[in-house]
Amino acid sequence: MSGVDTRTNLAGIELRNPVLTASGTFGYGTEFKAFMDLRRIGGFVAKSLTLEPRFGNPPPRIAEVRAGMLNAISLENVGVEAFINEKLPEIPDGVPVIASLFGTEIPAYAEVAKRLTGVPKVAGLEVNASCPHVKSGGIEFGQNPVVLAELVRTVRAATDAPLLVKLSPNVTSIAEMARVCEGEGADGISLINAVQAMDVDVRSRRPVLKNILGGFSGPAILPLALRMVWQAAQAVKLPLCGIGGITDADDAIKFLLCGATAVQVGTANYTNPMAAAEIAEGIAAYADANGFARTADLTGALEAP
Amino acid sequence: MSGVDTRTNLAGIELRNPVLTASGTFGYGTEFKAFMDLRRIGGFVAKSLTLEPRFGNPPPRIAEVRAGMLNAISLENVGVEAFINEKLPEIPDGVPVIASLFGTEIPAYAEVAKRLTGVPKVAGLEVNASCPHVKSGGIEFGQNPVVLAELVRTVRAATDAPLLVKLSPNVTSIAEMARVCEGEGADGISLINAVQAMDVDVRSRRPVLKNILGGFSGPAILPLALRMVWQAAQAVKLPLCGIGGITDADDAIKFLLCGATAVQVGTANYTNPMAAAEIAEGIAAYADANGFARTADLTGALEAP
Amino acid sequence: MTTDQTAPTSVDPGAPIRARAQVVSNLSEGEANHRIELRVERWPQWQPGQFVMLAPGAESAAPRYDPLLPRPMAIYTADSKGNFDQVSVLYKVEGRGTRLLAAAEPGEHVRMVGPLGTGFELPPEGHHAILVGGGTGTASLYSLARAALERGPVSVILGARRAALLMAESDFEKLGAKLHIVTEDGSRGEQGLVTDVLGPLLAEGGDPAIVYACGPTPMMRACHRLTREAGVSCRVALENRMACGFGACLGCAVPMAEGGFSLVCKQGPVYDADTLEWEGIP
Amino acid sequence: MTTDQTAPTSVDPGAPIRARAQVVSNLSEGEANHRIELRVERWPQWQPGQFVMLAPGAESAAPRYDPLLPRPMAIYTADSKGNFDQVSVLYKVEGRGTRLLAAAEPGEHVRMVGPLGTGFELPPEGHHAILVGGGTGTASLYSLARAALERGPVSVILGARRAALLMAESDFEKLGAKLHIVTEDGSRGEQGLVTDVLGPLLAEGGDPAIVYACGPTPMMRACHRLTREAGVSCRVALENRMACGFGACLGCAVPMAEGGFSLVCKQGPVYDADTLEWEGIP
Ligand SMILES: Cc1cc2nc3c(=O)[nH]c(=O)nc-3n(C[C@H](O)[C@H](O)[C@H](O)COP(=O)(O)OP(=O)(O)OC[C@H]3O[C@@H](n4cnc5c(N)ncnc54)[C@H](O)[C@@H]3O)c2cc1C
Ligand SMILES: Cc1cc2nc3c(=O)[nH]c(=O)nc-3n(C[C@H](O)[C@H](O)[C@H](O)COP(=O)(O)OP(=O)(O)OC[C@H]3O[C@@H](n4cnc5c(N)ncnc54)[C@H](O)[C@@H]3O)c2cc1C
Ligand SMILES: Cc1cc2nc3c(=O)[nH]c(=O)nc-3n(C[C@H](O)[C@H](O)[C@H](O)COP(=O)(O)O)c2cc1C
Ligand SMILES: Cc1cc2nc3c(=O)[nH]c(=O)nc-3n(C[C@H](O)[C@H](O)[C@H](O)COP(=O)(O)O)c2cc1C
Ligand code: FES
Ligand code: FES
Repeated sequence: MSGVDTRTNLAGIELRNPVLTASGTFGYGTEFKAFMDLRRIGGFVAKSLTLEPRFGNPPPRIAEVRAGMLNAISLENVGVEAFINEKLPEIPDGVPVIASLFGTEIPAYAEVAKRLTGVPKVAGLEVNASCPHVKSGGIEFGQNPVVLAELVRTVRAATDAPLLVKLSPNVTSIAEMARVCEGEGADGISLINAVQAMDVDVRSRRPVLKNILGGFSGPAILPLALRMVWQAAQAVKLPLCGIGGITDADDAIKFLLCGATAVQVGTANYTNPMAAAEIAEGIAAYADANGFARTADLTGALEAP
Repeated sequence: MSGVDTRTNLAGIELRNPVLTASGTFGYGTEFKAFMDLRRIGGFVAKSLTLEPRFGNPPPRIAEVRAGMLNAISLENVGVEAFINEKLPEIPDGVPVIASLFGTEIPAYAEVAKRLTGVPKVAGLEVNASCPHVKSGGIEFGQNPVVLAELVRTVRAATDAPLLVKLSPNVTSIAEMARVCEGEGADGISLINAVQAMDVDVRSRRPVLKNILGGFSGPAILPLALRMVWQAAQAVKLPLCGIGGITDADDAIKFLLCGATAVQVGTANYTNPMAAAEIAEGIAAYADANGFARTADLTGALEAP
Repeated sequence: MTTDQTAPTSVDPGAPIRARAQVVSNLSEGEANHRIELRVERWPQWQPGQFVMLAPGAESAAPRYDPLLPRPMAIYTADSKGNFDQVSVLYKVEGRGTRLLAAAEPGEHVRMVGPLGTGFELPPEGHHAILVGGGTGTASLYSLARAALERGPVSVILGARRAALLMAESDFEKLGAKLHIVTEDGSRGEQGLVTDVLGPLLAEGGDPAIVYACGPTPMMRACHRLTREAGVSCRVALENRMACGFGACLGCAVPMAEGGFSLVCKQGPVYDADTLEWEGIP
Repeated sequence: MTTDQTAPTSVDPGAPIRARAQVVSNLSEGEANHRIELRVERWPQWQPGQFVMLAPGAESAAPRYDPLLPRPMAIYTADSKGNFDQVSVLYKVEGRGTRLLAAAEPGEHVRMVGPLGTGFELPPEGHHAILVGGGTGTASLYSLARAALERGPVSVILGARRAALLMAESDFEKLGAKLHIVTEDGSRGEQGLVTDVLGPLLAEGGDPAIVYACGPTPMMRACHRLTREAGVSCRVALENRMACGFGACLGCAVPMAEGGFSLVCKQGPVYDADTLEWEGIP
């Protein structure tokens, strides 16, 4: 295994290996330091930030479903200043941090992007386009190509940091949304965010989440996520970061084969806080066993008709 | 349990109980006669029919994924004439048969609808809108509101039979599609069809399906399906038939509580050929234990803010 | 409740049943030789080559949705024990489903549906039956061998990559058929492929032969080629992926030489090898 | 491979660990009293009231994705056995996860993370500690009772709907605390609710009291109301749904009286009852 080169470049961000952790599932990174050396993973995407600290939804905020979970955490975060001043200093050097950002209005996204640009340790930005857009009546930014275009254009103008756009899966055509990102100057695309879903407790006859609707994540969503990554890979040349249900190295390899340059591990961090590190090591072992000198050579190596 | 009235009326179709089986998962009904009296279920939706018999996709056509399966059977069916002449006579009286129909062009749908109208035992029709529309470059009929409107309008004009439209889940707004169906005179809406998805075998580095993409069904998709049924129930007054991942009575009850008048059991027929009958009995037991005189009173009984 | 719970509307004598089968024993002789014995009430008539759909693991206290689909498994033996039947399956621990099945303990219940499919026709009188089994395909041939031996001479060729993957060797030995063992790495029997034995056997002459093959697709295709060259007829039992096992999902279709598809779970799993479109068999 | 596999970058003495804990025993005395003993290496320092996240069932040969999330469980006992520690959890078979956990056999491994959360502060000198446990909440109080008894008088009130749902009764008895048992149907102890005992006890006077309650939300809320009327302080341990258990998902948040939310898995599960916004606790 010693021979395999696991380095990769995602949208201008140099990674030690292609395994990141997904926004909202890895806290601000500090929560995982007890379990592993963060340098075992390629880097992490922090919980999505707004300009000011925000509270989230009232409980219950999470529920288990078959082979997955629902969450309705919503906007909860410490705010961009506390992130920079209190959280980032806790992160050891050499761990690329991707800051995720969102807002309910486009200018707010741009503000956060500006504030994070040039901050040491922040290797790149990820725009969370799954946030409900107040002006479009609560439709997610990532569900409307015109709104998405304006969002990406505005944030692109506000920063020269490597810029990933994270897409919502709740759309008719993921290819169209990917092309919008490419057209507006994003450096890469992360996909997918959680799938809008719902569950009900038949004993109480109430929704399991106080918010009724929530985001569906975990092993159950992998085939949907993989399809979207594959479709995006057919549609654009931008590097892709594959997300959705990744639980073991084989799962991650599927996304690479379908065209992803890197992957993000989400819900699996809860069931095993060392999951991402183990997945990174598993990918290297697979590459070695299958004659790939670099894990980067797995990207797009699907043998499809 | 003897006191509970399980009858329901779905879009003008009288059902003994609210549990149907889903198109493509119950063959033409005959395959299940060895396992149960078909009168234990509310009725069944037959495999989608075209005018002429059609072959499906080359194998592999199916694959297992976590808590679900993928299929790419495509258009395979015996054709409408063989259905009427060879399959229907095998179905015992008193079992409402809903004929599902599709095509790659709108006029073909109307032809099949006409041919099936007035045929004894055919209690209603279900338009499968998840079929790729040749003219829109392979986009499903149910993914474009304009195309869907034309489809429903044309089939509505061709038949006076109770008409259900079965929606594709691969859309940004299920509410919009539901409103289109209501506006064009459908009698009810069935949702959801299988979710477009994909999986890869990392050993062969090939897609698990020859067709690359397939339809994702089974327990894993329930939270997505339930969300869509709930959203459709908020958007339209039409009766809804809830479909997606229903495996036991509790699952079915969730759909009823979210506003469905009836449900369809799909993939669970494979893991237990008596699943639908057991679910029907379980719903009645639940109604009885929770003080509902009629299972129909469960429809929309969700206690949501 | 207004539903009536009467019996099935029509029951053919050989119609499949759905059963909660109780595990009598579930013994392992290594990864490729797990044998589960199941107690089944009202087991119907069946033929060698038919199969059952077995749930991936015992019904445990907690319902399991993953793995989801039942697994097709050949009926290895099925014997009447008075007021019930004992059905056995010989299986290899291949993936998640069979691994969970291997954990089923005596007394637990496993859901099953069967007997399913169309089995083997026995060899015509006066024919020499040559059975070629590779990997898990071997299990599909055992009950055929038992029945065929009552009618005439039977040769059996069993192959595997290595010794530990050979299935049912000792059971075939006990039957008294002429047994040839081949492994790719030579760790047991001859080193080579089953076709290395089949070729010469077909060339030997003597009684007219009929070949029955079950195993990986490339193996069956190679057997078919040899039989065609020798002018001998060849039956194969396919091991395709299945979801339902009884014709409801159309998932198991394979292409036919004359065009169109055939359902392995209904028209198959046994086919005259000439009728299949081999290029399209996964 | 270019990744280096060094140890965690910083390890506090009380930092949680992730372990494949080996099952030493897993005994049941009925649905509400399953006790699993786990062998753990390098178990950190811990406090009564802290908890672990236990995988829903043993690691079996086949990975399981459903049920998915680990379950939060109070640390019942944790004792050093020389070069390893033995950690025990007392649990009720509630749903799918605990049912699978109950099937874990000695020798198998269960994934766990812990110790997690902020535990109880021991009662101040000279105080009478009153512990009120309802349902599974009882398990969170046992190690507190053990420690508190070394400092002063302890009364324990255990309640449940019916006798079979009472947890840990005999263990509390053995500790020698003053024990009150209440069931809603009167099938064991007094008939009624724990508050029927707590009210009079608070009215008794004597040493200043401090109440520790863990159980269903309505029970804890009622205890809180009684303590406020009596001018006694009250600590509660919440049993909320959790996904991670260590502050990463923000799923376990509860509203605070002063506004905002608090993470039960980090700032909790133990709270001064006055600080919580009870209307919003699920
Ligand atoms: C008619 C028939 C008879 C069979 N008889 C036997 C037998 O007697 N003994 C035996 O050991 N095996 C037999 N097999 C093969 C057996 O079904 C597979 O090895 C088994 O399904 C693998 O399941 P798994 O969970 O261990 O593997 P996994 O790889 O985890 O299975 C994943 C999915 O793939 C499907 N699958 C994978 N491989 C196969 C395959 N080769 N055939 C069918 N489905 C597959 C499974 O059904 C499941 O849906 C038979 C197959 C068929 C079609
Ligand atoms: C800090 C803490 C300590 C606990 N200590 C104990 C203990 O010592 N002994 C004990 O028996 N129980 C304890 N519980 C409750 C225990 O976690 C739940 O009973 C258990 O998760 C139910 O899991 P299940 O799979 O059996 O039920 P299911 O209903 O199948 O669980 C489904 C989902 O709901 C969640 N869930 C359901 N009920 C609860 C609940 N009350 N609390 C948290 N999550 C829940 C599960 O985590 C899972 O995600 C504790 C809970 C917390 C938060
Ligand atoms: C509890 C929770 C909170 C999340 N919060 C965020 C967030 O703040 N920003 C974001 O872009 N994605 C968020 N996500 C989505 C994940 O980053 C990821 O896209 C999704 O969970 C799918 O990946 P998975 O199946 O591996 O979890 C959250 C997911 C979960 C489960
Ligand atoms: C193998 C298979 C074939 C299907 N064929 C059809 C079909 O012909 N027409 C149709 O409308 N839906 C078809 N479906 C979709 C189902 O009717 C149902 O909408 C979907 O499977 C979701 O329900 P489930 O999760 O209960 O299976 C098919 C599903 C499967 C699994
Ligand atoms: S396996 Fe379902 S039709 Fe053959
Ligand atoms: S359980 Fe995840 S933050 Fe508390």
